[in-house]
Amino acid sequence: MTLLIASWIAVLLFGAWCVAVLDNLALALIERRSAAGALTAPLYGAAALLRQQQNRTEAPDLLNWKLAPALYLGLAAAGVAVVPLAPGDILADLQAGIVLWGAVEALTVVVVFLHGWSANSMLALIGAYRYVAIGLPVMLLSMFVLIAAALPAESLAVSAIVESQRSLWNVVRQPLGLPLFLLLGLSLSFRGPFNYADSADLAGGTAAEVSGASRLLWEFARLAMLAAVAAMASTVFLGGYLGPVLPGPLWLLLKTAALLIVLVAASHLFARLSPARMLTLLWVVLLPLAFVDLLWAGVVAL
Amino acid sequence: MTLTALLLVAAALIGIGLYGALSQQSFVMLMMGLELMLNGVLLAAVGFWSLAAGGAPAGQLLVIITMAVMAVEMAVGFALIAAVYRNRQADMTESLDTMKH
Amino acid sequence: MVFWVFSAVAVVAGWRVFCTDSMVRASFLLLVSFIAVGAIMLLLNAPYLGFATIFMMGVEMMVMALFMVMFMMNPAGLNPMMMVHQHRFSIAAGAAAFVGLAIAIFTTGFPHDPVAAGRPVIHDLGRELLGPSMLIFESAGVTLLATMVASVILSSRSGRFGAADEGSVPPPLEPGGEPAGRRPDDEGGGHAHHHH
Amino acid sequence: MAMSLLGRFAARAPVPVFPAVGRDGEVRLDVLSLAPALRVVDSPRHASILLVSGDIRTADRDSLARVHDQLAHPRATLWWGTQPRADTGAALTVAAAESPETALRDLYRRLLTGGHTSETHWLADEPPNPWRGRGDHGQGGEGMMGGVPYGRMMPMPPTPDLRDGLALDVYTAQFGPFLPQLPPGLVLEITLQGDVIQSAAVVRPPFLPGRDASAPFDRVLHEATPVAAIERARAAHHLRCVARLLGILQLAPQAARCRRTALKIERGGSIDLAPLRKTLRRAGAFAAIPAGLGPIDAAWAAELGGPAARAADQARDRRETAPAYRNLDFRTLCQSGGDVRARFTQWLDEAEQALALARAAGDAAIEKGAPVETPWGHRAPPSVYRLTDMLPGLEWGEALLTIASFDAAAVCRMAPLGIENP
Repeated sequence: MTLLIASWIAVLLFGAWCVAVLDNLALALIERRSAAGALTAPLYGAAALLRQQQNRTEAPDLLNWKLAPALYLGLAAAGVAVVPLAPGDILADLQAGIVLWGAVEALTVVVVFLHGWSANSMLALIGAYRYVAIGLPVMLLSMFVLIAAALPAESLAVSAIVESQRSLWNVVRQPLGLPLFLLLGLSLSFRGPFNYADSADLAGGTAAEVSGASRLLWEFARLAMLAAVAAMASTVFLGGYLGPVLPGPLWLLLKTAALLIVLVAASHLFARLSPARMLTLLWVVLLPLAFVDLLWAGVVAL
Repeated sequence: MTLTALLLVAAALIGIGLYGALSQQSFVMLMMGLELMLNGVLLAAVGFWSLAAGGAPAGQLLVIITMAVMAVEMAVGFALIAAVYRNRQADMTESLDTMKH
Repeated sequence: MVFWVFSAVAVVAGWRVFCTDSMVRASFLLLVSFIAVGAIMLLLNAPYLGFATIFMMGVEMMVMALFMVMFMMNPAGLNPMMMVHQHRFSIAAGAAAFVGLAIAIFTTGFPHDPVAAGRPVIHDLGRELLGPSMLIFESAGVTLLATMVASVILSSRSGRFGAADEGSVPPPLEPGGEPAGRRPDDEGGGHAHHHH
Repeated sequence: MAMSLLGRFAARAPVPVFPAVGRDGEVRLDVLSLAPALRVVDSPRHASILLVSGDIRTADRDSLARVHDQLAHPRATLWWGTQPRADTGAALTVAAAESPETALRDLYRRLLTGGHTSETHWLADEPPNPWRGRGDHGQGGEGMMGGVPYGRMMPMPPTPDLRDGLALDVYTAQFGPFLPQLPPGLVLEITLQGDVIQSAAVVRPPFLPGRDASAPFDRVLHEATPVAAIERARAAHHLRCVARLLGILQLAPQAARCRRTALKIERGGSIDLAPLRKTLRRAGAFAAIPAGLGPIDAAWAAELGGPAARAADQARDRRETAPAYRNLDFRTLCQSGGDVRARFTQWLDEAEQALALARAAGDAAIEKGAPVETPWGHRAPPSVYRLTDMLPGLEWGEALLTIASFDAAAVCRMAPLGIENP
């Protein structure tokens, strides 16, 4: 149990560091400059934020403002807790693990909204509203995808979903599932084409008014959330710890890393649509695709 | 945790919810009162199912149906609020003092 | 002990919903109440229902907060918000409901038959939903569909008998006073206004 | 001990700099932003050092002080090529011609390790507008509908219907002059409904193209200038404009690449723009700009001139008749749309063409005093077409895209200080 908790914390810290390093590498690659110092940059950046004082805006909702980053990190941690590292090695072996993920997604929308709303600042508030508009339909489609993944396992437990992939991975069984779930990953940590909360046109959006340790916690939670999504996606669609020769946790690590590379690349390679057009795309194209995925999974399961 | 204690908590939620639903002037706040009452109902139903009915599956079904009712209440409620707001530019119950506009 | 903590959170948060000045805080306090009830459900061996409550109410309260801010006139909580009518009657009704229910609870003998540990409750629920109670479950589904259609029709601007905001009159500043605010009828005139 | 260790660690991070761009300060900041030891941030809250680049107008001094006071401690200010504020005591300055990179690094290190004390507030720490009236928070209201908080009655103020008849509460605020997403110097008072712009008015106009950007073109006034130098300057200017637009589309690394390319072009490097274009097309930069956003018609285009006019199918270019271009097979490039996407494409097309011309020109030169096509349109007089007329009804991001799709001269002419919405 102690080992599990230790590995759980390690996954969050190490996962966030990995994402930060991958980000630096991707930026250097796209900008065509040298990527020197990419490994240590996240640590120095964190130290710089820790040395910065926290600030206050005029009449913020201080409780919610300070609480939101911690809650966001807590949600990422809850998401990681249901991922099995090896057969039987799972921090929270819940019968309804997949539904817990649904709750994590729903509460993420709430927490990000609170973060932007409570700063009592114009651009942060716009970011909060935008994120709700985009975050809710994305969450909806991810629910369909997750239910589809639970169908062949005939269980809502994550460990059962992994075991159901012994013969065939879900990514083959339900080819639409993984890409749709990865979109959720971009949306949950609002990156790149799905960055509607902390976007560049809003000068940082919900985080525009935050400095110091609060900002460090917020950015760390964003990175950890992406790592959590990648771990969950590799568990639900790529068979998690399943694999020959190598030990289970190593397989999980490799698959998660591969997905993280895809996610980080996608978050720097694509432009962001205006919110209205993204909403149309979500409701008109992607949500029906999620339906098709669910229908497909149902037919296959029969 | 006894069933009695659980039902008392549920009754408290229902009482507060009833107060809210009766006293609030704003439609949205009024709906919050209704939601809080249904919250109490959910808690009581799960309590009965878990502690007095031996986990009979129909008890869980009741909870699911309650949740569906909550969803319906929310959707229809907000649609009505949008309609009233278009007509009165306010979401106050008092603004609906005539049958026609 | 854990149960009492969650119960206290549920009740206190539910009460604070009607005391706060801010719309957003009100709806998220209600969410806190729901999350506490969801957590109690988890304690009661109902994992699916517990998480489903948390996740459904997360979405619902988020939508509610947005609607509050959209439609209320004082969304940020700067003005003290005590917008109530028949206040004493409501308090009495709420208290009476609680007392009545409490009396009923204390005077009724409930059977003691807890869920057996290790019972596959989620499996049970699935079997029940798509087995004996299929008709009920399906009618709930059809009701939800009908709700979706109805709410779209209700909330859309164009209706069978003309635009929904035809003849719309904004509310007055004081009871019985002149209507204040935007009138859809005389549109266009409002363009020159700037608020500093 | 732990604190100093943390400080030393922190000092190795890229220096977080918030730029306050004044007159003539934009291009050199673009170049500086490429330094790996710096990170130019979008919000003063994220910065430790305020870099004042270029001359600050008298009217902007208060805004500058307000931005300064938003920086979190420890903080410092560096004045780059400008006169520091009179009351700041021993201000740190760097000449315009020098790069402040080492100065910034050094200042940041001293700031973190205690060698430089954090600056205090420039303004009194009080709300910019005094709270009026009564109430717990001094907001002036009581009850649901009572009072006139912030001078406005409680029901929805009269607002034109922009979308679906559900008017939202409006919010009015001033944006600029240091908001990185707007052209430097421009201050707009914008009234928003959610993220939709209800109305906009110019409070302070933006700056004309700065000295750095126009120097190669002004050179023709004094001496014969090689065509290659002119065309390189044009390509660099256009790429910087493209970079600004890409930033709003959430494509920061691609924007940085554009800036890097622009710098290489200015330094005489031979660069093929085709790979950059391909990267942008694959990133969906063209598709992400809504079709038909920010359209201008023929008369409007004719008045603006320059690439904005050519993007609206007005084939006017001084280079067509210029003797220096006669042997270079110059052909005026045009787009048909006249919208943001067309102007974006036009910049890229013209940058590519300019590089081709620079390669083909050899040592051809434009003679002294000959008319030269600048990379922007006419610089004067104020246009009857107003930027503020384009913005109402646009979503915030779309509005920023629209503004960023015009060159500095065009924005300047369309956003004069004057009576808005007569």
